[in-house]
Amino acid sequence: ESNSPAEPFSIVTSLPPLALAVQDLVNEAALADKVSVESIVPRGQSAHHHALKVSQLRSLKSAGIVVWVGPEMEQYLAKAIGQRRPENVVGFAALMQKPVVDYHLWLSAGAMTKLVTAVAEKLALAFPEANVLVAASTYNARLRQQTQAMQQRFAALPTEAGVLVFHESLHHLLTPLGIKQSASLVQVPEQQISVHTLMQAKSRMLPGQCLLADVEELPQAQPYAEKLGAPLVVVDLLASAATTKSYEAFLALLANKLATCFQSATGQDGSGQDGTSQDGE
Amino acid sequence: MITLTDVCKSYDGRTILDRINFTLGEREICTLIGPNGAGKSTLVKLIAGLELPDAGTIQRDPRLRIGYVPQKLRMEASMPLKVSRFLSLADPLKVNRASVLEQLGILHIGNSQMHSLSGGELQRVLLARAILRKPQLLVLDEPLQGVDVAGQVTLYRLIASLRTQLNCAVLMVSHDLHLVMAQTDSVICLNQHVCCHGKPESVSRHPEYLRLFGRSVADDLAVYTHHHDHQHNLHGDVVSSCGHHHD
Amino acid sequence: MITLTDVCKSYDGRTILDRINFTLGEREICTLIGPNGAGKSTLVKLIAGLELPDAGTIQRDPRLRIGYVPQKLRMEASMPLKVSRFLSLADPLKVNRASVLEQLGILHIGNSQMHSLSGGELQRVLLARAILRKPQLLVLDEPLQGVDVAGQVTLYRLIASLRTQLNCAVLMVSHDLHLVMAQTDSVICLNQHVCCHGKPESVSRHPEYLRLFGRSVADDLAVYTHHHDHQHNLHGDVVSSCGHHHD
Amino acid sequence: MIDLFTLQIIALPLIAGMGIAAIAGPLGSFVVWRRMSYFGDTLAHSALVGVALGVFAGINLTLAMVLGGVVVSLSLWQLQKQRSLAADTLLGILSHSSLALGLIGVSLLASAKVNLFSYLFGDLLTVNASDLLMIYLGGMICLALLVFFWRPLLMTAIDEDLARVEGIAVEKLRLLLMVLMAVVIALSMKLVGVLLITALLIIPAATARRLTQSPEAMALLAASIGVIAVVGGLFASVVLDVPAGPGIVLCAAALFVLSLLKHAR
Amino acid sequence: MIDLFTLQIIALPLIAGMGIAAIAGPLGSFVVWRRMSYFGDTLAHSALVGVALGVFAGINLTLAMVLGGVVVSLSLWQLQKQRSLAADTLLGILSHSSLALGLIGVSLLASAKVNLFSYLFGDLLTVNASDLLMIYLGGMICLALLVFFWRPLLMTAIDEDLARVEGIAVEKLRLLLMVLMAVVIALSMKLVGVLLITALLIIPAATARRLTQSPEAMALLAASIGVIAVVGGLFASVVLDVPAGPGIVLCAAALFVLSLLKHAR
Ligand SMILES: Nc1ncnc2c1ncn2[C@@H]1O[C@H](COP(=O)(O)OP(=O)(O)OP(=O)(O)O)[C@@H](O)[C@H]1O
Ligand SMILES: Nc1ncnc2c1ncn2[C@@H]1O[C@H](COP(=O)(O)OP(=O)(O)OP(=O)(O)O)[C@@H](O)[C@H]1O
Ligand SMILES: [Mg+2]
Ligand SMILES: [Mg+2]
Ligand SMILES: [Zn+2]
Repeated sequence: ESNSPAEPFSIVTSLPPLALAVQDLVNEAALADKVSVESIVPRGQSAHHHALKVSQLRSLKSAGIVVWVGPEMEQYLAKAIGQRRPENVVGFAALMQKPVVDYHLWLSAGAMTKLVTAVAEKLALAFPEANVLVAASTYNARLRQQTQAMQQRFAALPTEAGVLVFHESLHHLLTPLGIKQSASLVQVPEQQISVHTLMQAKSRMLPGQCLLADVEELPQAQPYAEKLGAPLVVVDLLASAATTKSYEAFLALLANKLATCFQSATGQDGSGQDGTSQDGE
Repeated sequence: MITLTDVCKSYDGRTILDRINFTLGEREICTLIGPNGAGKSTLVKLIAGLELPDAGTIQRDPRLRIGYVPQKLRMEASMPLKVSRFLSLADPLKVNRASVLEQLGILHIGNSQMHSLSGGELQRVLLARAILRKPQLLVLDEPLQGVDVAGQVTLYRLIASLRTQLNCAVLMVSHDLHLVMAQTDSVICLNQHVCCHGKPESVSRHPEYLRLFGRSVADDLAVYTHHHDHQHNLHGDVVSSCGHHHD
Repeated sequence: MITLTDVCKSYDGRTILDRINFTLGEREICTLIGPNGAGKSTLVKLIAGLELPDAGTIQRDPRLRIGYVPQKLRMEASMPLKVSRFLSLADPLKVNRASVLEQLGILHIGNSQMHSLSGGELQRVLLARAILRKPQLLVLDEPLQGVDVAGQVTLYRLIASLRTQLNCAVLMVSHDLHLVMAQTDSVICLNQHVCCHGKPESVSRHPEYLRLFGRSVADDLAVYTHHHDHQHNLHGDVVSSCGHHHD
Repeated sequence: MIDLFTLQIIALPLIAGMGIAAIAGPLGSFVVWRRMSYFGDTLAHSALVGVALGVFAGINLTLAMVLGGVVVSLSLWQLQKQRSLAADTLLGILSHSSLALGLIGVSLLASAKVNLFSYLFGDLLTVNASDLLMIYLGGMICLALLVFFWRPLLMTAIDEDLARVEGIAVEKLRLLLMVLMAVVIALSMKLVGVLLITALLIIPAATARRLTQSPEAMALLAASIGVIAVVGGLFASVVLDVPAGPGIVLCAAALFVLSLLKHAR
Repeated sequence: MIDLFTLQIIALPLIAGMGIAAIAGPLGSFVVWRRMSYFGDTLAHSALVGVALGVFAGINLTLAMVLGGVVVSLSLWQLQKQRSLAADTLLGILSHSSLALGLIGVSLLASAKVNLFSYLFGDLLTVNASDLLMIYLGGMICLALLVFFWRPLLMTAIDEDLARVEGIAVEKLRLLLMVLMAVVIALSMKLVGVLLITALLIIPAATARRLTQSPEAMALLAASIGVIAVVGGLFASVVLDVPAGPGIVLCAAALFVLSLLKHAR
């Protein structure tokens, strides 16, 4: 890892949402002109079939800090990262105290604070003059605040029915908000659905309950939504939209999408409320 | 019926056929003879339309119905196919098929699978198929190779009789000079170019013919009588002994 | 050298070979004749070890070096292979190859690709290959099919001379009775079972032989003289005319 | 175990699967005879290239996929005119090259929010009534063409040279067959998935080969075996909780293994 | 554009790729001659089944993958003894059945959250020194065996019957060839990906077929073409910033297209 002082310090993350959070931290610490942040998987591309390019390997090798989720999620990075000194690698899954079941950790603001702290500690070593740690705690406080606001918002919504998810990946988003997941259709991306599973989902779902799916899974999920008669709500789990500029905005967007699920549900229940409330972004 | 004018064909720069000219008349039986590698099969493929000549023209009615027996055919085993079904692709009428099968002595293998036939049986089936199409021209490339002796005699007679039965012309490649010579109208002796062409009796006395096929053959066959004024030489560069060069 | 005892073979429940018994001695030239579908190729495959008999035993030295020419061989085009390379797989010595090629009259096609050979050329190459292996036993299934007349005469003589050259036995299938009869020690007339077996002269006078091959063949060939006391019948159910039943 | 509700969920897939199996039987026989087992695979990969190009050029994706398939089929058609390489080698070259092109397309299309692969996979369970119409309509047309051209197609499959001398337009028929296969595969791919359609082409036909004596019997038996596999696989998917597509494929494979026993007697 | 640092990055992949291409050339020639283009594909799918079983039974995954490959190779070996079905059909059946089994494995193991497919994909760019050792050591052994048994293997590929009469142990050699192919594919698959290894087997050999006159020349030229494709593809992947594996495959495909021009003269 040649890190000549002439070259700008770079942080490379595996996925766009991680890059957003790290960028937030860098901005907060006022290091934006000294530190660049990029993601290996570009926005809008599938994380499932990724093959490394030379340019990506290059930036991975020359990065000051590498942030990834872990080999369970990103097998294709395991070898390249294994060749680095472990001090400047941050593994998201490794930061968790409890054993990880759902590796889509970036959907949890709480987990993300841990990652931000870990990155900040490494960044502080490289830039002792900047107040990185303070910036991290300010940023984390903001994240906690946002989580609380979200929790309050969803507490007011009729979320008892829960949701149906296509791919078992929303645990970290739904649990803190107290939303139940009544069933999931697939647990790993390549899995295919049996009639049995489909019947179980159908029998467990309530009328009007919506099906959550990632943008990437839209073509597969759409026909199932039709089959089950569930409204399909598409969430952007990997921050593929270029308009999402920060991790906070990413979370807000997810929350808004999720909220439409329950608003339309109440609308269909005919409980009198107009569905045309804030549908904002 | 078919006219070839200055037809040339070469593979990979090697000339196989050199300025071939001949005409096949209606109801004519013509036999192509010549040593191995002379280009007989190539010529037959050109006439059947399977290959295109490099130069020269082949005049032929495009609607001419041809019955063709290739020199090599290997049936793949991936398709189950009975002899009777194979023949029914040429003629759906069962009675016709039965009579031709009878004539060819293969009535008993109608239910055999094509890919399990013996060499001679396959050859007979291919001939049956060519006949069943009621062709205007039969193109036969060594039709009786692997056919047993009794069959050879009978089948060459059958082929000769097809002219009147089907009203068709026959172009045949054969090495069985002793059997063919009696049944054919004209013989073309081919060796890259047309060595000699004419009635069987005249060809069999032609010095080119004798040079190509040699004294010993004539002796062994004991079919024709003629004079030998030179040594026979084994196939090899017979071409130059034809007295002219090819390029 | 090879002894067959009560060898039987059937395909799909149909008997092809029925209790075959015979012995091939050292340096013996034995010719298998018989109508199409008689089971000659099947018998040859059994002897060459390509198929296993359903019943009976085939005694043979497992180290016996066999030179084999199959009845059908189609070279696939997916492998580029020159004749000379193909033959060098049998004998790496160039001088040996050249002399055999010379003997077989195919010296000029050493650089041709195997899959582009003409029928007769391929047959000669296969024979060359079988000879080059310096076999103790040559197993030839219609080795000269498609070979031109001059070649037939010379090559049958060559095969006969191999016995002294290579000190080997020869088992050959052939329909060219007129050429073969002169060069063979014994003839086996096969038609599902061994019809008759013996010296060529005795076989050619055997009533079974005459029944199988018929008067017209004998007439046409004009090679042997014998008495005809019955009508010839075209191949078909010749078996029953043999006077005994098979099951 | 199987109640009305289940029936409702599996009725459409069952009908769709049976339709596809029925047309895949005869077509699959040609696939086996002509050694084109991997045509489906190749077509799927060519669709990938089509999608990549479609996204790039901003044209309709279905159109682009069809275009990709057409280009690959025509290339194969041209390449098959030479005889030094076997069909499977040519298919292998085309299939791997188009997969590579597709993957490069994916990596270059960073801004477009597409998972190209998702366009390739359908699932039998999600077919709806309009899909059913498409399958049966398309299938009928293909089947009608197949029956109409059966004799010349068969002759061409037996021996191209013989067919050509008999005045059969061999090249055109080869193209027709390829188009029919491409249409059926393309139709089915998006509805039931690549795996299922290619397997339904090959496995029932191979099973039928070992049990029949004539090409027509093979085609018909292949269709029946395919239908049986669809029914069996779907029921397995209800009872054993296995995915429908793979269930059907395994059911067909089991029938194939059974057919092996027949010859081993 | 290509500086020292980049060179450093692609040095190991370059050496590894060249090693794999060199052994894939001769082996790939046999693949083309014996019409086994899809052996790689089949092996990849069988590895999937192996992984599923391995996870299920709790045995070492690499071992389980090898086991899967062995089972499929042996099945093919047995199935090839009958002659009514061509090699590509048999490979198609085995490949699709094992893919189906693998997919069912995925769904049964879904709760364990293992992504079986990730076990199939390697990346040329991430090979390290110990991988290199394995490739070259394994490659050397395979190459040595291939050279040692070259004559009988060649005879067997030309005509099995002729070879058998000449006392060559055809069945054993067929097995040997299959094992060699399986070992090379399995070794390479985990390191450089299925796509790359199967393409390196087929495409250079097919290209060489059109340019050579003898089997040995074909094998050697195929190896050279493979090496050229690796070098070209890797440099293209640096310059054009595309993934390395697909880049190499496309480079090989381009060479194949060039070879077509030669015969079209
Ligand atoms: N596709 C081809 N490519 C190259 N050479 C070829 C090709 N086809 C035939 N030849 C060569 O052309 C010559 C003539 O072949 P052809 O098959 O016409 O001979 P033939 O007269 O039929 O011989 P035979 O009596 O042995 O059947 C042969 O020397 C053969 O090697
Ligand atoms: N694999 C097989 N399956 C079924 N029947 C077969 C098989 N091989 C040969 N036969 C049948 O066995 C009989 C004998 O075949 P074989 O090839 O031994 O005949 P042959 O004596 O060599 O005839 P020919 O002179 O025509 O070469 C034929 O009727 C043939 O149809
Ligand atoms: Mg010929
Ligand atoms: Mg025979
Ligand atoms: Zn008798």
